[in-house]
Amino acid sequence: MDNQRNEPRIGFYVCHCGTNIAGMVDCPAVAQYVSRLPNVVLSRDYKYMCSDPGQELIQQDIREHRLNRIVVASCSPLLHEKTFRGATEKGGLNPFFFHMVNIREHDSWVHTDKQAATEKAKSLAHAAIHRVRFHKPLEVKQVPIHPAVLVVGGGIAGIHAAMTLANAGKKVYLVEREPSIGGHMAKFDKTFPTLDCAACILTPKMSEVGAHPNITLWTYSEAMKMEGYVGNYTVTIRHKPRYIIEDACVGCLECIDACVYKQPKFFDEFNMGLGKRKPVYIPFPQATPQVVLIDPETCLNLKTGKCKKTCVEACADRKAIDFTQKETFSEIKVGAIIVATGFKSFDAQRIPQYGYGTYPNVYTALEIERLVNASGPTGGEVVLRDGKKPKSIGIIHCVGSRDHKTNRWCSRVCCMYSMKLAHLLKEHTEAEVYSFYIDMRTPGKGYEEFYGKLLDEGVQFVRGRVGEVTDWAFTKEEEGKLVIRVEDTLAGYVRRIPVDMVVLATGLEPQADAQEVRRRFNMSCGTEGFFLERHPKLAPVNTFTDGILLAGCCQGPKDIPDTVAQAGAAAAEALVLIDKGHIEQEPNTAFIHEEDCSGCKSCIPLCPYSAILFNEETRKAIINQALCKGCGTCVASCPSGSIEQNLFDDEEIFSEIEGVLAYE
Amino acid sequence: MNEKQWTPRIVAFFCNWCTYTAADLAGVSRLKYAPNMRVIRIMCSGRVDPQFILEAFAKGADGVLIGGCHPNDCHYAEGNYKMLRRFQLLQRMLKDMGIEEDRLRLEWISAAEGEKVKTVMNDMVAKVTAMGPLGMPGRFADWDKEMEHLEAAVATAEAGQPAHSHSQQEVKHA
Amino acid sequence: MKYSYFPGCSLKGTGRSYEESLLPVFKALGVEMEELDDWNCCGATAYMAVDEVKACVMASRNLALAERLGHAELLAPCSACYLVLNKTKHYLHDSASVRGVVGQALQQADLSYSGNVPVRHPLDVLINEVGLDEVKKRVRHPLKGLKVAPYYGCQIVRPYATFDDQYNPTTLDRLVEALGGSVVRFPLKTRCCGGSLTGTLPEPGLLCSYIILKEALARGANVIATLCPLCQFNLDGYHDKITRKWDPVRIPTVYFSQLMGLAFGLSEKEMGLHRHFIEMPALAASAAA
Amino acid sequence: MPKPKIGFYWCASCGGCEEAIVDLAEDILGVLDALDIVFWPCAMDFKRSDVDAIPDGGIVATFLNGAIRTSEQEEMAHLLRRKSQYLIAYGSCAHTGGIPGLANQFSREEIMKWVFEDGPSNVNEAKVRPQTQWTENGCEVHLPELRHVVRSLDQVVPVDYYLPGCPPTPKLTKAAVGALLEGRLPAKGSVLAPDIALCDECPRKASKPVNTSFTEFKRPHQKILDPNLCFLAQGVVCMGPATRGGCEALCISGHMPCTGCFGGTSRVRDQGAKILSSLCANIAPKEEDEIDQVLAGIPDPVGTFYRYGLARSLLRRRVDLPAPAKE
Repeated sequence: MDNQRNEPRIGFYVCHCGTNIAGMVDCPAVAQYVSRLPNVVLSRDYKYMCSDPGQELIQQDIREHRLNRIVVASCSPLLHEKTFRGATEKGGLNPFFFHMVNIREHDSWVHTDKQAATEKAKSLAHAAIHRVRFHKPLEVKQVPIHPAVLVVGGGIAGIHAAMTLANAGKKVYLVEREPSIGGHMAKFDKTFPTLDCAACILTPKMSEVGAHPNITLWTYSEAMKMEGYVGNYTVTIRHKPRYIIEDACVGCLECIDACVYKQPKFFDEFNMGLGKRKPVYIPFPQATPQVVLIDPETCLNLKTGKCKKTCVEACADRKAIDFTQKETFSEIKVGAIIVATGFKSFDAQRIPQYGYGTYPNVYTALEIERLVNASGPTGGEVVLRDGKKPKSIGIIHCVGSRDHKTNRWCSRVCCMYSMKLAHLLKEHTEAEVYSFYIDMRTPGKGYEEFYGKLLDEGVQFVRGRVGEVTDWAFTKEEEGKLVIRVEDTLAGYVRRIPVDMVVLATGLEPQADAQEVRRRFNMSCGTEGFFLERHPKLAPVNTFTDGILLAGCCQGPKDIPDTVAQAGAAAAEALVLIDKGHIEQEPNTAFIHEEDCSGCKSCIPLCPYSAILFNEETRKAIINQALCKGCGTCVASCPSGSIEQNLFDDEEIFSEIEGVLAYE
Repeated sequence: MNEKQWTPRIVAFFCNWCTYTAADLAGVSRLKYAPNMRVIRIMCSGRVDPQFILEAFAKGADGVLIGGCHPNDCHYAEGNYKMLRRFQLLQRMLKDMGIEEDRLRLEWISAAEGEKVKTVMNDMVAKVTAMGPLGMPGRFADWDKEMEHLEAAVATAEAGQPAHSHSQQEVKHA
Repeated sequence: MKYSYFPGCSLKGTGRSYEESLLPVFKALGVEMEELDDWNCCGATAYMAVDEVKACVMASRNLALAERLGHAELLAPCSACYLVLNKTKHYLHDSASVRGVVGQALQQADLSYSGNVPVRHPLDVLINEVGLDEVKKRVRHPLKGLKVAPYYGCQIVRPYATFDDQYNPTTLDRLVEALGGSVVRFPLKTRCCGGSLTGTLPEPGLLCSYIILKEALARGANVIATLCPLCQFNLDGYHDKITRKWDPVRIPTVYFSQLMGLAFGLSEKEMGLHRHFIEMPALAASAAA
Repeated sequence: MPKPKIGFYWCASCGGCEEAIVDLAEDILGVLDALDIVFWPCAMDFKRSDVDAIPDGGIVATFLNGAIRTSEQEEMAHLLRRKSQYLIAYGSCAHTGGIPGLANQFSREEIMKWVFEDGPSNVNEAKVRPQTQWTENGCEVHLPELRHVVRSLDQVVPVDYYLPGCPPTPKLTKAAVGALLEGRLPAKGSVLAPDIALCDECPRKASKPVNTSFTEFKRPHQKILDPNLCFLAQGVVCMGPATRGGCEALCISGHMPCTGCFGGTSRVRDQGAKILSSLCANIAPKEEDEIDQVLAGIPDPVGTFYRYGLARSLLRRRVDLPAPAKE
């Protein structure tokens, strides 16, 4: 180890990354340039530094050339810093005697002029050579992990993730903001392409969740606040009052029968308003937990205090109804959090020319799911709002998808669910069904075959984006109908197709409060507003915050099989964290030299983690290393320069500045 | 630089979580932008010490760009606000020191905004190119030229004198 | 507020009543309009179809005149002029070669155009600069009981939707409501009026007009409000032919500016309403009511 | 045995540093017992020729105060450097440029024009300007040239030690002389004052709250100030946190905030940038407009944060001023 304290002996490696870097940066020239810089003992270019032989080379050079500092110019440190620190360590050095230069993502991939790109690589390397001289040996801190996981969102993604973790013996908190878990899937009638009954495959899982000893299920609750860091998150959960004591309610539903409102008359959220409910209700028959709730907006007693409270009478000695309930809060400690908050269906009113909200017989796909469902508002009978059976139905694809005016992305599931609905509608009504599509996208197991089946069933597929849905009739046949105007791009002319019912295959959007949730859990959103995964291919369920994982449509539109697969992957990632038992913390913390500190306290309020304290005895500030996350704000703000930060110290950054500017 | 056509040198300080990642994304997306920017990675825009900015100018930067997370999105809660406040006074102070406001720029770029990295880089390079070089090291040298004549005279005078050294002689104590 | 004003051929010919109504109404609202001196054809849709670059040159001359006149923005009330002038601006911005040709041509006439004069529609100015509150303040005779089918035509929202939604524009709807009229739901508000087809291929052209007139009546309107001289001409001028071919669909088509004038208390004559073929008895009656 | 020789000299300064030496009062007698003053134009009748006559290195230590502003001062700096074993930058001006360094915000022409033409107290209708060279009756007269740039002493010649302050306190001066005599000098280049910020010794230290959350900045004359409460806690800019201690908080004791004359600590490259960083980070608002409103309380950031240190700061001088050859 003595070697490390001596005069810096730097080994420099520039990676070709095949042609990824070498195609735009003259790697040998960079190596040659660096070889002339002070303290550089050895400078090489190599095809693939991250490969085993590449890492081997570093280790061998450390031994043979007594190197004590390593610089690798290759890809982003976010990708391979760990790899090369490992190689440095294996070579017998402290891993933090390594520094990485990003000449791929920040250079070769973004520039077109080879000379300029090479110059840039040289100056970035120069900066690293400068800075690495100041590096110090550091210790990685290990922090124990809370072995519990919070799953936010009780749709199929959250349910599957929670079950997987619970079955592995881990403590799981499943938090759902609606009164029941089940999410969108609970509203679906059948699932494509197998036409399994959605309830049949989902509800057993829901009950299992409700009964699992390792799962604490909190419905009608929301995760409000997250503090801490990977392995040690503290989350505040808000429990909305349902005016029912959950443990006392046995789900007999007698209170619903007994309600002073004899008929259901309020907007039924679960059935998209196609049905009605009472103020005391259960969202749907298979709801989990099997517990009713009371809606304070419509309950006479909660609104006016004047009600016979027949529900209380019906509940009798079970005493499950409690009109005095207030919202409550719980605080839990977890090691990891799986965010599975799902999606929002596109608001079809944003495309006025399709007439949703204007023409009563224009429906969204989700409404049709309820309409064809045997336990839906019409008992599975497909009728128009005036009670008539539709004789012709048009299904319009890509509503709020693949559209520069609304959402540019493909929602991935609409082609398939549109065909599923086409099949179900035909089955229920024997109507003529038209399906208007831009491209038919069926990339999944058994999907294309399903398309073939629908073609055989006689569904009329019209290729073209629908221009408008209107009620002005051009011919006698059109009168009283909705007319779909579309350019049939296969037939090559504009068609007017009169139908009784229009179904809009609305796309999938981020939840309305996705931005809030993103902030709450310290995540990023992509431009379209879905939560951003750390790497689209290699870390699809991780986020940029360690220990925060993604599952399901909150990360982007996907179908049920993909959602379940991703939820399983997120659970596995959480298991990796928890079973390891501890996490390693980057030692980039800040610390104060006591003899330098004047005790001016300027730094103390700046720390977001309250890691800086004023020691009344010494009258100086001190930083609690366990709490410091290494942002460096206090370092930049210390007026007397008395705070240092590991890995990002003033001298290191000053030398980097000088280095990047020291080019010809 | 020599006979080469002048192109601006811009030092950028990008926070690890948002803007640096966005620049990585720009790379992964193979967006193309001007090669004048040299990015220094820090953990948070709150780490950007105004000294770094002044040092960059003094060492030859024609522009300095700071990239942080959007307001309310800081990985460390509010580091970006700390930077914003420093930036606002610093820009005014730099103006008083004769440095155009556009030479110092603060941008909020989230991890998803690879495209914005490109736009900001190109825009800043264009603006700084239009402003021309700041060239502080050259200016320092130009300013100090007024001392050359005298320094030369002193050197000549000293050449005729017995050699001495400023710092090596011991104090002779009484 | 002072604008340069490009009337274009229609407002001096078939669409005289548009100018006759627009000028006093804008004056009443304190919007000054100074007509370009020696303006020429906007380059119009037909010319565009034959030779885009030459059409651009013609439009550019008007833009250059506006720039020379010096007011910040140019008003173009005719939808065709509005479209062509804006299209030219886009072409000049996007294409160096068009810029080159236009620049040379303008130079020959000792003119130049830097691209800095926004071209705006009076409806845009009414809604976004004057504001409906100001309009409301000047209403003396609210258009009570008047059922208006707001008809925008195609050119104002296509291909550039500059100040309103492309598929469901609402500025005219809001203006009519501010004047005290009621708006009927009119899904054909941006459908083709028949355009210049009426002159060349009368049958499909007239059919387009017929559909709009028929639907306006079917939806209970007693007047169609428009903002395009060609639309007004097509919907007002061919009732005899339409009646002969299909059935009578008598409903007047007037400019939004005329409705404003009436609401402001100006006379039908002042608003040039006597120039239209279909009179507005319903309007007079309902406005008085 | 001859006593060690010392010298004092002044360049661009106000004379306060000379006063500071006189302020040693009776202690100066002790100095005189131990040392032989060979050059002190302010107090004793020495001429330059006397210095020329001293062999190189013949003076043990010269305490030079004032910034370097003219060709004459530059020349004297070189001369005294050559004659002295230790050259000590005495006071803020020699150390970091001091108040004269603020002139680096203006061009030489602007200064000349103001001083000789536009200044309200001028009577100079002919707009006469001093010339560096003049011939009268066949005699050539020379005046030193005003440089374009104000410099700290070490920007002109190597400096061994710095005594900070405007002016340095008698206590620090005595300590320095003592150290010199006893050979207890620290590493070359050191500043002979504590390397810890002023708050450490500030009598109002305990009154500073943890959270200052500035919502406004006031200058001392704009507000009635609590004589026992930390200035920053009252929204008054105090350079104390960014300024080396050792002055025993004289200004604070006189109920004025620190203006930074001792310069930054050894760990800081730019004192002004550092105090700016610290003050701004602690501003309360988050919206740009509101931040600007708070910052409006600091109308002259250069004059406030670099009152004594502009010449030695990272930027040194207003960058768009003409270079000497080009004016």
